[in-house]
Amino acid sequence: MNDTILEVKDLSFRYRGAKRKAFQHISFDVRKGEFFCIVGANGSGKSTLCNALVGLIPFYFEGRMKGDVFINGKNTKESSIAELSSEIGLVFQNPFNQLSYTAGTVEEELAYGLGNKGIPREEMKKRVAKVAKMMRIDHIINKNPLELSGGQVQRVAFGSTFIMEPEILVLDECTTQLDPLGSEEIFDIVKDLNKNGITVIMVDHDMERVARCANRILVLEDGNQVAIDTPEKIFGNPDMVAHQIDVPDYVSICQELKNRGLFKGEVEVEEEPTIQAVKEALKV
Amino acid sequence: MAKTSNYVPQDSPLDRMDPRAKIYAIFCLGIAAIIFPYYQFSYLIVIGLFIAAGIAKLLKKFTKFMLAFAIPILIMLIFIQGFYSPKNVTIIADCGFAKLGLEGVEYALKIVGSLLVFLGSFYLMTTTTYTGRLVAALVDSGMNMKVGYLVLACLNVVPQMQRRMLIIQEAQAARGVDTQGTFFSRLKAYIPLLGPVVMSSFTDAQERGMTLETRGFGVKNVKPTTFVEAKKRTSDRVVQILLVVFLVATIAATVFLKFA
Amino acid sequence: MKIELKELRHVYPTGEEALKGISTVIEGTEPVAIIGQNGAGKTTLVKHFNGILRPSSGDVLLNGESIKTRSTAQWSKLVGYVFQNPDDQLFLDSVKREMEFGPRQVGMPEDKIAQRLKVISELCGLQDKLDMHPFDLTSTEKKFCTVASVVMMDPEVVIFDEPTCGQDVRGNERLSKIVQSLKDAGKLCITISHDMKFVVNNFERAIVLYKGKILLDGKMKDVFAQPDELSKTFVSPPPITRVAIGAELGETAFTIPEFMKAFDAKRGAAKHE
Amino acid sequence: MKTEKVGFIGGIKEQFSTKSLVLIPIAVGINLIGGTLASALKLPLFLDMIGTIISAALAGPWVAALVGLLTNVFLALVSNPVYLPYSLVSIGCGLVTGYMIRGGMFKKVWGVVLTWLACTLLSVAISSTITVLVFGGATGATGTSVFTATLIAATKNIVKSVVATSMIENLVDRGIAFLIAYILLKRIPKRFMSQYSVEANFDDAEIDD
Repeated sequence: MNDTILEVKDLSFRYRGAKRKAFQHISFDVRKGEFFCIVGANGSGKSTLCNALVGLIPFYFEGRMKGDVFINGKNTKESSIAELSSEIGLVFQNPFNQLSYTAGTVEEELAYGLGNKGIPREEMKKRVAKVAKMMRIDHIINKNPLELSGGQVQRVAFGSTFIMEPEILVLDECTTQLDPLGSEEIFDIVKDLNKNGITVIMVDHDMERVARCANRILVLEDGNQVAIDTPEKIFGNPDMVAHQIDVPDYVSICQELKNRGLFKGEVEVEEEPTIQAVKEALKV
Repeated sequence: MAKTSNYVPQDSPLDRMDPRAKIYAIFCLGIAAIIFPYYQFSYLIVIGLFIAAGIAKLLKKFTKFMLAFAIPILIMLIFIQGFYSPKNVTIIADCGFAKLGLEGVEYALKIVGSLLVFLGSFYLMTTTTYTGRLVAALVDSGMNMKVGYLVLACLNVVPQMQRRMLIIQEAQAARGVDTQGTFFSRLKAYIPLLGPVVMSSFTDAQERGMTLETRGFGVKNVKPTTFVEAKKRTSDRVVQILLVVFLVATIAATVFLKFA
Repeated sequence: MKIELKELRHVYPTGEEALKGISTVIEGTEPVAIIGQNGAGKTTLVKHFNGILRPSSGDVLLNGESIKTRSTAQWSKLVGYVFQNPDDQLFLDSVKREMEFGPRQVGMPEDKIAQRLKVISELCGLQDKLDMHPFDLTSTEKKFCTVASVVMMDPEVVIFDEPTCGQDVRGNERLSKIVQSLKDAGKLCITISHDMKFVVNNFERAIVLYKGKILLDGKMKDVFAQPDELSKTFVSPPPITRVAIGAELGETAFTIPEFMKAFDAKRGAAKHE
Repeated sequence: MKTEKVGFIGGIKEQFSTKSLVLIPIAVGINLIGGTLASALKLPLFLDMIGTIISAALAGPWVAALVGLLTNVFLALVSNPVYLPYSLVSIGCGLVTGYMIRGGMFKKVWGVVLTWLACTLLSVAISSTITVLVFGGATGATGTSVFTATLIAATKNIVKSVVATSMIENLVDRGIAFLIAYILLKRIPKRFMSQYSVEANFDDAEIDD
């Protein structure tokens, strides 16, 4: 569990023409199978960092990059986005911008990336069937992706990314545009994938969710790395509010209980333990 | 919602035919119609197209399309060329304001005939061919995936943008943009309505580029494969050969008629 | 301001009946949140408040006048609508122009525009960004640019469609401030939202829709005291409320002080036993 | 990432990066939406080359030419095959606009006017040739064709009438299209432009601390 799969070393980036850097001096590593979250206010550089992890920086966006990203010990600079796609995959916010716009059906959409890589049709069909089942879209496999709901399209986008068989998934606010039900469906899938050993790096605004899922959290503010630690440590630290981090209600409740001497140990970050803690406190 | 193509899925021999054979048909039949000196010939081909439409179970749709195109243009051209063509020598009717000439009418019929062959066969191809399959066939024949992307993406992006346009119309109406009124007030509404489409398209373009890159778009030195199958059957090859033979025969007949 | 809904029905051209007879009155300045699952008819409903959609039957009366009498552009003076996606609205090259556009469309005098520009840009946190291109703003600022451009028109009603979508902490705080100050200025705020945390803390009345009909309608506290009814339309109370229910505090708590008050009360009662 | 001097063909190839390529369907979309919008607003105009002009400014003449071609192919596929021969007009306009913008014409208003006139003349020349040679003077019973027919009845000259009709039609329509495209282009955010511009006029200095 402790082998590093991704390593970021003193990474900085400035877009061409931009006055200030999108982020600077970022260093962290992610372990194999970890659920790693990145949080921070809008404009703090989270999305740009995600782009740098998957190789879109420096290969797609124009600008200046300093520092390195290693995936399985290989420097991304010496690779290409297409090669990286079978090691690290990205899913971002707008589902409809993650379609290739070349497919008349969901299965063609899923297969598109494989086609570009010249994977034989037999293999393609096998992988499409497998991924469709995993993403729970096997019932809409013959539908036109453009006629699906946002939640369904996002699952198709997940499938198209995952079909390249990456070991790491980078999720950049991938449920922001979905309704609660659609988001839940996506997160069920993400949790399953993570259980099966896929490393997940996630950016999200819902701190309850981040607290629940994350093994570790990286906090960004104005492009700077502020902290990197477990959810309990991050949210249990009162200074975090100053870094524009929303604290989950569970944590606030625990802290109030702590103030009254009714709760000991680290803060809780999930619903059930919090309820238990409150019940315990009622008895004291 | 806007339609993205004319394609009507049907179980018919024309639907099963390889798209490349249909492209051969458009060119062979079209060129034959143009070069053969007698206009009647092109109408024979048109009759052939009607039979093909019947086989494809699209006769009603095809007839409607052909008549909607043929009648107005025939009237216009007979008027323009029949009355005013400089080639007119033989007068077949005198309508008072102008004289109707045989050469002009024949020229009009010839143009309309050739156009009908081209348009009719093109229309039949688009109504019987799934665009994804057409592109797959062309990629199989060595066409660049990027070209395939462009054709398919245009067909898919446009309806998406049209839907977007409707939302923008609502959003701008809620800001007081009126789409009624005088010519100038309507023209003034044009930019608030088109502007958001254009501006947000750039963000979309950037993100879609990201998507393509992470899907291995434009990888070099790899022969791409397609999910949709594109294999020529023996019957498709036979059809192609027959079409070429037909064109060669027409050329031969034309040469013979000219010099004999 | 008074919005009356009279047996409002809406059937889309596809034949889908999105609203199946909605009758209620929204009056005064009490902020109203419209909640419910996707497809419950929330957006369809609020799009009737400024005439983007027209009733298939029934009617909507704005201050007694039927919605059918004017076009959306004409209603825009009275009812502002902030769309969910800023990109559907923005097209000018500076925040300032964007903010001046709406008021000019409805013929607001220039001195009033200038005066409002100052106040509203401050309220929306854009006072230092007036010359920036809206597309160079962060997503939070961009959203506030659309809010500002609608509020600038000084409408009596402001409708927010999923205002917290993609927002960060500061954004949410600012939204609360805007809702509060609109209320203080005698305006009526209506929102559609999935974000229950935001809804319970800033809105006083909730209308819960379920399959095109009103499921619950009333004070926020009363509505969230019925979690079983709410779950029908897949609305789950905010975490703090869920913990209060889970720990059987016997109160519908929306904030930490409320929660602790209920906690102390319960604990006190337990001690007395 | 540095652009080196390359030959003519290489220069054309360079215009077709993934970034430009994804712009093409969107520019085609803008062309078509511009047209639909004009008819929705009941404006007696086509306004169907705004996307071509914008793509010419962003990604160069050959991308714009392709946008023009694909716009007509799209129309031919979904609406009426008559549009196909006229793709030559769209290609020509894309190239002329693109090269004139490359020559710095969009920096001044008179340059825009010049580009508009050049584009109009080219459109008239190509489209009249197609109308006369391919279609014999009319493409159907559209308003334009009826107008042409009326002119022919008056002047008894097919070519002159077709050219005159095309001239009137194109002059006004392209004029408004150029005006709108120019206004929109000026509003495109820098952040976006900086990702496209081939020229190195953006501050590209090394990151320093």
